[in-house]
Amino acid sequence: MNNNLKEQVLRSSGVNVLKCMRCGKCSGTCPSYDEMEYHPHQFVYMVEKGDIETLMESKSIYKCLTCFACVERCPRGVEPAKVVEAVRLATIRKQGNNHLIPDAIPEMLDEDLPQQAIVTAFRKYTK
Amino acid sequence: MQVNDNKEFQPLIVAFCCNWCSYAGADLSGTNRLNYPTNVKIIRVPCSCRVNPMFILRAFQRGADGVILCGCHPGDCHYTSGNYFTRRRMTLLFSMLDFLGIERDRTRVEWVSAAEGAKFAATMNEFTEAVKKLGPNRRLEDLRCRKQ
Amino acid sequence: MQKIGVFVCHCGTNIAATVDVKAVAEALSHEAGVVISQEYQYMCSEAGQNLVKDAIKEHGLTGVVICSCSPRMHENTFRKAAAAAGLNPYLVEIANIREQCSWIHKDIATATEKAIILGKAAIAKVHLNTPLVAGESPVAKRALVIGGGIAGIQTALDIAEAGFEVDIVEKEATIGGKMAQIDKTFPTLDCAACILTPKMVEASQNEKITIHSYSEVSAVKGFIGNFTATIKKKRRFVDETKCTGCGACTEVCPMQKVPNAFNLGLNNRGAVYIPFAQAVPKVATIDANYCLKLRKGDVNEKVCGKCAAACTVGAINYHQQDEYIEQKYGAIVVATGFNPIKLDKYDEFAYNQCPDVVTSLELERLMNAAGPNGGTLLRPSDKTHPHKIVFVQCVGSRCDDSKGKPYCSKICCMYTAKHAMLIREKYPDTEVYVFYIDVRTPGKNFDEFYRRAVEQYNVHYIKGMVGKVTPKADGTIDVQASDLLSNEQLHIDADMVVLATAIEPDKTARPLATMLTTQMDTNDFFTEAHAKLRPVESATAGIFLSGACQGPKDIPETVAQASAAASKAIGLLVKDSITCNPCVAHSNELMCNGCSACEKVCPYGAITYQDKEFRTPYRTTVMRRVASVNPAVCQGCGACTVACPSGAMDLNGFSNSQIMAEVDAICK
Amino acid sequence: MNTFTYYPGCTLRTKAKDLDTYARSSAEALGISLVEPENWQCCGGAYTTAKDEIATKLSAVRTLNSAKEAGQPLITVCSACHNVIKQTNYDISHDEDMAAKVNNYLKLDEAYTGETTVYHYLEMLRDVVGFDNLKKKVVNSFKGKKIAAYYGCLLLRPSKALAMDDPENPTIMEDFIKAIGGTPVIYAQRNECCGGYITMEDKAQATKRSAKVMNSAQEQGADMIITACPLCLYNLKKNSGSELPVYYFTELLAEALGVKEAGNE
Repeated sequence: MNNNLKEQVLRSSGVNVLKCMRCGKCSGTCPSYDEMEYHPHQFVYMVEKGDIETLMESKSIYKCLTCFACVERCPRGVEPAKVVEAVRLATIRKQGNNHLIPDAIPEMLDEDLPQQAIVTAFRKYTK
Repeated sequence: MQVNDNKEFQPLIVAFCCNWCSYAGADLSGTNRLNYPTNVKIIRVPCSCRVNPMFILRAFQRGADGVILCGCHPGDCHYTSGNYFTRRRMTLLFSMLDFLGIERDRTRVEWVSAAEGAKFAATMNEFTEAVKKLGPNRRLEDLRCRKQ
Repeated sequence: MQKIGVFVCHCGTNIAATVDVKAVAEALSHEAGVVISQEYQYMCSEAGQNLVKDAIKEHGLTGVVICSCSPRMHENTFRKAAAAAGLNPYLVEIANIREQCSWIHKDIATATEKAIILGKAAIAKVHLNTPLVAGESPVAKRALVIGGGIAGIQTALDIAEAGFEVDIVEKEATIGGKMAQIDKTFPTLDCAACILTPKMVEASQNEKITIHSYSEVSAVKGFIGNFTATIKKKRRFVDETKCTGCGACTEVCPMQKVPNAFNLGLNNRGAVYIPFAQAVPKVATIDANYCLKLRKGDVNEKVCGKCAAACTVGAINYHQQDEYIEQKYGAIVVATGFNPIKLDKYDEFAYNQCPDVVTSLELERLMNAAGPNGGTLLRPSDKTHPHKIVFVQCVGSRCDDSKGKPYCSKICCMYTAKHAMLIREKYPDTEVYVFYIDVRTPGKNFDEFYRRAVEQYNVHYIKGMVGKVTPKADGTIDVQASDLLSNEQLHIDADMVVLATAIEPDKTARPLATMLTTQMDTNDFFTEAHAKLRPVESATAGIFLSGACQGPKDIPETVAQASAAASKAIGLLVKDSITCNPCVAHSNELMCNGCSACEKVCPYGAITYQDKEFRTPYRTTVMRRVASVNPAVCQGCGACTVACPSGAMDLNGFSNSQIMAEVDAICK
Repeated sequence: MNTFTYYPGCTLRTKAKDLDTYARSSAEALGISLVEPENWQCCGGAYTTAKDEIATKLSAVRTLNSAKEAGQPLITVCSACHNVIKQTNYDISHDEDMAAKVNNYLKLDEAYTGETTVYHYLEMLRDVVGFDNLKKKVVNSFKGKKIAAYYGCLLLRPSKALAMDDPENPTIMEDFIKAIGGTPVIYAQRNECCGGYITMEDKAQATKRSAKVMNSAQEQGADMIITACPLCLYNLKKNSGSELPVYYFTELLAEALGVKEAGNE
């Protein structure tokens, strides 16, 4: 349990994880569920427990689509996507932890790929 | 009320409490043994809206240093709407007291329910402290009424 | 000359440990008018009370001050003791030196000083006390029950049983409410209609009960024992007294495309209809929004009129108007019930997109023998048997957002177990899944019932919530949900989805609460006078609460509360009169200038004005408009006393001079 | 004539020129004047929800402020731009701390605290032009066409900030389809994510998501899908494996108004 990290995630996300009633609707509605090792409801619960490092090391933080389905449908107003974002930021803010490097971009390009995809990916995966 | 060089100033505080919520709240703080200063003396009224602004002026005239008025929370009045009258009347009275130069902190309206014994005690502690800081009420006291 | 007796209580050590009671008695004995000042161990004991009684007789006391516990505790005890000794009970005052002195202070010197001041204030007040006599007001021997569901029916039957007249006002065309729509009841699986309809018949046949169906309460005035209610009988275009309920009109009506409200729109009915076979009263009603003739606006035009032609008793009356009835009541019972919430904001469950996604109440109709499918469970879309059914719990309940309700709807866990069980029983080839957050089964035989669904009927209970429902082209429904225990996301190809929809108070409850000056919580449930000790009374005297209008309830709880409300109402109705609080406002006619300020702030409408003749100098008279307070209506809040600009209005027991005397005593 | 500050965003200048040109020609036909601010910056593509991220919100605030200075409402077309700008505007008017930090950094002549009204092009059609008026101006009706509206995630959520329509039961695009004569197709996946930027990280996931959306629409009998988002269009076309045609809603609008050719000139 890392209290500093927990505090940072809570502050950065602005989420009150204690409002969660453990219904699992966030994970029930998540379109990226199968790609994630830890699921939205686990993010909320593990942050409550202070188990942040496990989440930071998981690839799950790059799988969230930030589609806000969980935020919109949570019956308790918990906003799990914001927790995922805060954990991802805690990871990529560390030096050398950028998940997407510019040199890798040319390989990914195809003629129709909109710029929007690239700038969004940079914002999500890189600091 | 004593103003004494070697003794701390002890304000005299009159608290009007409505019978249904705040007086019961005060009883509850007693039942729970929650301390507040002896400076506070409570007068029971059926509803906070029974308190005529005249009573508050009278208290100041007779040497009270602070007056607090407690009633049911808005919407919970036993008589449906009494505390709304209180809220409006006291807003007017307090602006008049402002005009007379009575510090705003000497008067207060607080909503305390029958279940809020802790809030009652906390409010009285806080209010007494606030009045203590202001010192004795000299502006409205009628010295002819003072007990020698 | 006043003769005042002061009695200081030790309350064992409760007071005596922190307050020097002897010093208090001694100090107070020097106050003006005090002829006797004593202290005693337990004033509330028989011996203590005798001390007071004896002193009253011996010294001819004109006032009594007891320095003891809170007046909320023993004021009545000492008032009774005084009355027994021949002293008017309202000449007794209590100084609260326990809750508001000894219990909250530690220092004996300052606590004693404060106790003396409180005693002095009480003495100053009692000097100005006047003898008061509690008035009496008569009780109208008739009860009004608002709402004709099982709660209202049970309350009415109980009150009628005790011999009092009862009127049921029901806004729908029939009584019966939600229970009439339900198929079976948990945990016994009785048929709801089999136990409800005899009660409906009983209510209609009881000569003490009058049923106003298709009616609303439009105004209520008055107070406990003496309410006057106006009942609006909405026009149903059928003469209730003539209609025999034969149903000939419903058969000839050419407008058969009206969504059947009783079946929740799952099938259609005619514009003229009888809600269901056992309706009470069994009288037809014409829906003016759909009737070809009434929709035209001018009923004299030669349009349709087939129902009138078919009616052999001439009961159809296109010219009928709303009727208003005014009636006096001694007691009012609110039984306005509940409704499932609207699901527009939960379309992740595809309720608006897919006819095979239904609410639990709709499922009741689908399974009901009198329902749209005659009791065979068929999918609304293609009338085929569903083979895989998913139940979703807590839809709109336990929500902390703007869409749903913050409370648990209480009945859903149990009725879902019932549905699951009935389906597995009748159609063993059907797979049933229940997604739950918690299964809540506090109630007699409730958990056993739920366990039976799991163990005996093999219903699949999955801990988790459904997140998305997607209807597919092949007619199945993809249910995407989380299974929290196996930590996976499931996809179930269901044929039907049933949503356990949150329940909320009926929309008519809030305007009714305003009319009755009763309190409601933020969810529009009526607030009881005391959550534990007065659960069926509202805080407004004479208004009682029955059933789900006070909070979510199942049928047995509703019936229990309905009978409890009835017994409270009966307790009131058996009295010929009720004692009024004498601490009411009164106006000094000589000072009143008739300005109406007091009337405007009175929450009870207790103040009226009358023109009175007053004598003036030189033997002339003058007519003046003056206020007068109805002591039976006044509740004694005192709002008027402050509003009165001329100081004419004052309050018995808490008069201006009394309170001022207390202020002076404290500030001395 | 109604004048709006028009924010095209990066993609409308490059890969999504259609979305832009048809929006402009249609606006002209509807009597709406769109003024592009000088020196606009890319919105960043995604809104960072973190409270301690200020720098990533600045470009959106600059855009909002330029509209405020011009005294005009701001109009966006791209769903992503709309989402970022609308969320920024919501947070800056509801989160004092964030507003203070942003303004301390930007040092504008007058602090920006959420004064600008932000419309999505669809909202402009609904609230300014009115779908009834739009209907009257249609020259090439889409009568008989079954059109599925794809909202995706960006236009509707979080509804508290976006406030465009009911997040679970939206009608704005369906009403648009009706206005141009088409028949809207309601399907459950219309407000689910297409995979978005995950195409950069995990092509398979983007394929899975977009295929699900396309199948859902196709199963309900859609002839075509319309969207407001270049990235949705890309995912649905390139990644889904479905043949169902996908268009920008502005293209249909321009065609309905008979100004499609003008836009292509």
